[in-house]
Amino acid sequence: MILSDLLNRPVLDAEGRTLGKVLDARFVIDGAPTQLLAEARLAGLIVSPHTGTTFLGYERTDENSPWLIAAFLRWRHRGSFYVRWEDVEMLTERGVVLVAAYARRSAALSTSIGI
Amino acid sequence: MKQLLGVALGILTAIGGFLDIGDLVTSSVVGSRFGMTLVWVIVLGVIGICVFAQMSGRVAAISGRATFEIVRERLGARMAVANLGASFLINLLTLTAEIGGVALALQLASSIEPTLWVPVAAFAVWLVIWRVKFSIMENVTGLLGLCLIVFAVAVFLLQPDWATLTGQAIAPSVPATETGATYWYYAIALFGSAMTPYEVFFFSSGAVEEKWTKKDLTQSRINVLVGFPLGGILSIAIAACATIVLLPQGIQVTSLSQVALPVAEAGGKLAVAIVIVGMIAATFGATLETTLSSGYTIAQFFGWSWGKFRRPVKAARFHLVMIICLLVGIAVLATGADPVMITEYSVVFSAIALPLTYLPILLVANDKQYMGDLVNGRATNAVALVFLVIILVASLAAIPLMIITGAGA
Amino acid sequence: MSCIRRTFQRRVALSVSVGALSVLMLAGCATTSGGAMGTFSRAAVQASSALSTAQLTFQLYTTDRSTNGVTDTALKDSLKELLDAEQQVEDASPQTDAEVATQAESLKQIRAAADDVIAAQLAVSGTSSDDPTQSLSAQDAALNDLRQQLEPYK
Amino acid sequence: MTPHDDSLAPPDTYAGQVLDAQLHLLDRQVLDTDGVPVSTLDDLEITDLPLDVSLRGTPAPTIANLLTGVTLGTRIFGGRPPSSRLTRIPWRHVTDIGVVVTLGVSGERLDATWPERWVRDHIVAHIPGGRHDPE
Repeated sequence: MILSDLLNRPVLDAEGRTLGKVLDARFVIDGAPTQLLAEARLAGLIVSPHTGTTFLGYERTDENSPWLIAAFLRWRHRGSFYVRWEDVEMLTERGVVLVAAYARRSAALSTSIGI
Repeated sequence: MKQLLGVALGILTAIGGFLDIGDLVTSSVVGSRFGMTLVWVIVLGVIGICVFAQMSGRVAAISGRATFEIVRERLGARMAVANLGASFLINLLTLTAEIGGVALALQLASSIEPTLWVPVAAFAVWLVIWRVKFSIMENVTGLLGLCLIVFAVAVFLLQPDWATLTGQAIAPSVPATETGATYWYYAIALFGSAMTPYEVFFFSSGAVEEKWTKKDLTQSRINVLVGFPLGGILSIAIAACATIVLLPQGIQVTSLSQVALPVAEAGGKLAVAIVIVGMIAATFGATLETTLSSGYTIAQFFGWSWGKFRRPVKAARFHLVMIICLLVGIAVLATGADPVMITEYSVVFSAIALPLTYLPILLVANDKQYMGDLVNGRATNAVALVFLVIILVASLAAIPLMIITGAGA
Repeated sequence: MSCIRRTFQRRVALSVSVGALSVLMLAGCATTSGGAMGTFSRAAVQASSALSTAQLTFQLYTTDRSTNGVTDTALKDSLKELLDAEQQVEDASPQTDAEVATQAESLKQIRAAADDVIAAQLAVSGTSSDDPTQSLSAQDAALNDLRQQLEPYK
Repeated sequence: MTPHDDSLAPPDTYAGQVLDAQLHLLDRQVLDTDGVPVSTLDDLEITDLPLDVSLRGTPAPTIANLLTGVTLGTRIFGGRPPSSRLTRIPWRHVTDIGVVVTLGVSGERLDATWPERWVRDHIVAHIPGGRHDPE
């Protein structure tokens, strides 16, 4: 399966209401160790109610300069949240369906920004 | 002593490398029609290119990523491909204008038709790119480009009425013979000629080519902050020469030969010989830079191996793209298209395309993952944001003005 | 759903390129505004600029301040501008009698200017000995008057 | 001030390196073990997920391959390339992900560098001086 199929797809709750779109997919390199690097496991999805196109990740980091752009982008991605893989019920043609009691988590990246 | 020589060399090549056919033509066209009333735009453009080149040089040195790698990484494939399309086509337009510029300059030296010089110039450019080391290529064209200092000397030799000159420059107003729209159209053209995107592609890729590191930043900062303004002064001198000699006689510049006439009036045969050498070097150097930039943009977008520090066989597609671009340039000029007209369009389209590369560079210069703790300071960001607004305004206003004025008629 | 958005994107890309093409065409047609008189006025400006260039070039040549390369090229360029101006005037389609008269006058002046430039070229190449300086400056004055006269129609 | 309003639970933290695909992986430059560029990372291939079937309890998908080449076109202009024509770089070749994605193998053997090698062998190598370092 190609990741682009997942990105930008609508996200629905158990009742079929659209919550937003998949903004990004968060992977964590902590799976079974392979030859060089451990497996990269899909930890969860970042959902944005307004737009599917991410723009430079301002919504997830404490990047706030230059302020004019940061403010605009943060406004554009207001209300985005993170759901764990365990909260995904199933994939359908219409989009990603979450379990009834899915937990909405902050999408903020912890200090180790992907370096 | 060697260090001092390095600094001096850096500054001199920055001055010599600053001017190209766009500056030569646009500055003298503006001087011959608007006098010194548009000189403030050159100053603005020089400050802008200093900020922009500085940032992209620092980003390249710290993160090792050149412009178009950043454009793609930051904007994502879809927006980057639109950006690539526009930037590449405009760079190709500038490349064609520069090859035409070399041919026109060689015509001034030899009276031989420029259409005959075009293939020769393009072949010479390819040969230099194919075999000559990056730093040698830069230093030789940069130093020879210094001959254009003769424009500044010419201004003094012409003993102008300094009061009116500076008066026009400081209190700019639209001359009676021109409309407001053409005034602002040429303001954008001049701004585009000072802040050409290819200079930034070349500057940041050059930083990667020469494997700059943090300690090279001071050298690059000196080169930019001393070299570019002096290059800008030469642009002003070109405009002044046209103002002093051509404007009073109602001569509107439409060819490169007219650009050389004030120098002939001021310093006679010797000055003319020097200015021709300068023109050939400046346009030849600019052709090298635009050709390399065409290779850089495509290779960096698709992630191919690129760079002059590598043998051609180690960067095959990079060199193939450049060969194709040179052939396209020859083909366009072979149709008899007037290089001066191409130049006038290329500088305006450069102004239109500027935000496409300025914005990503500004963003990455603030991104801790790329820059560590060397992100933009508060002052740099403030100035950079002011120029972001200026650049966006110029870019948006360019097309309507082009329509109203019929490309500056 | 996502492919609908992509066709929208393709439509945007298409419209942008069509937009760019129309800009270039529009830029072209703006130079033909103002009818026949507008064309004559623009041609007069172009012609007088070209002739002044030739006059300056020849003066620099006679005072031995310019090189052969620059002199030949500058004269060749100004002749090209003059012939281009002549072409524009010929192609204009005058409606009123005044426009017909202006067209004839403009053609006469521009052609005279072109002859003067050719005379200068012959003098520079040494094939003719007479000195065109007088006729160059006389013709320059005539073209400047024509330009002033047509200024309001620009 | 990190941007999360009160209604959201605190962000998860993880032991391993965290990678948001759009932010840290996609469109990044891929270098081989000698630092020679291989290609730009156009897309990722993850373990297949069945449609319309409950995924409760199934292990999280992992990144199987880095994709480059033809997927760039489809990612921009839509449509899906046939899986046979995908140019894949297995995840196990990846040694580090930072500003660039670094592989532990030489680019020569990867089929992602086939076009570069074709242009080199058929065109550039035949032009005199192509093999020399610029001097």
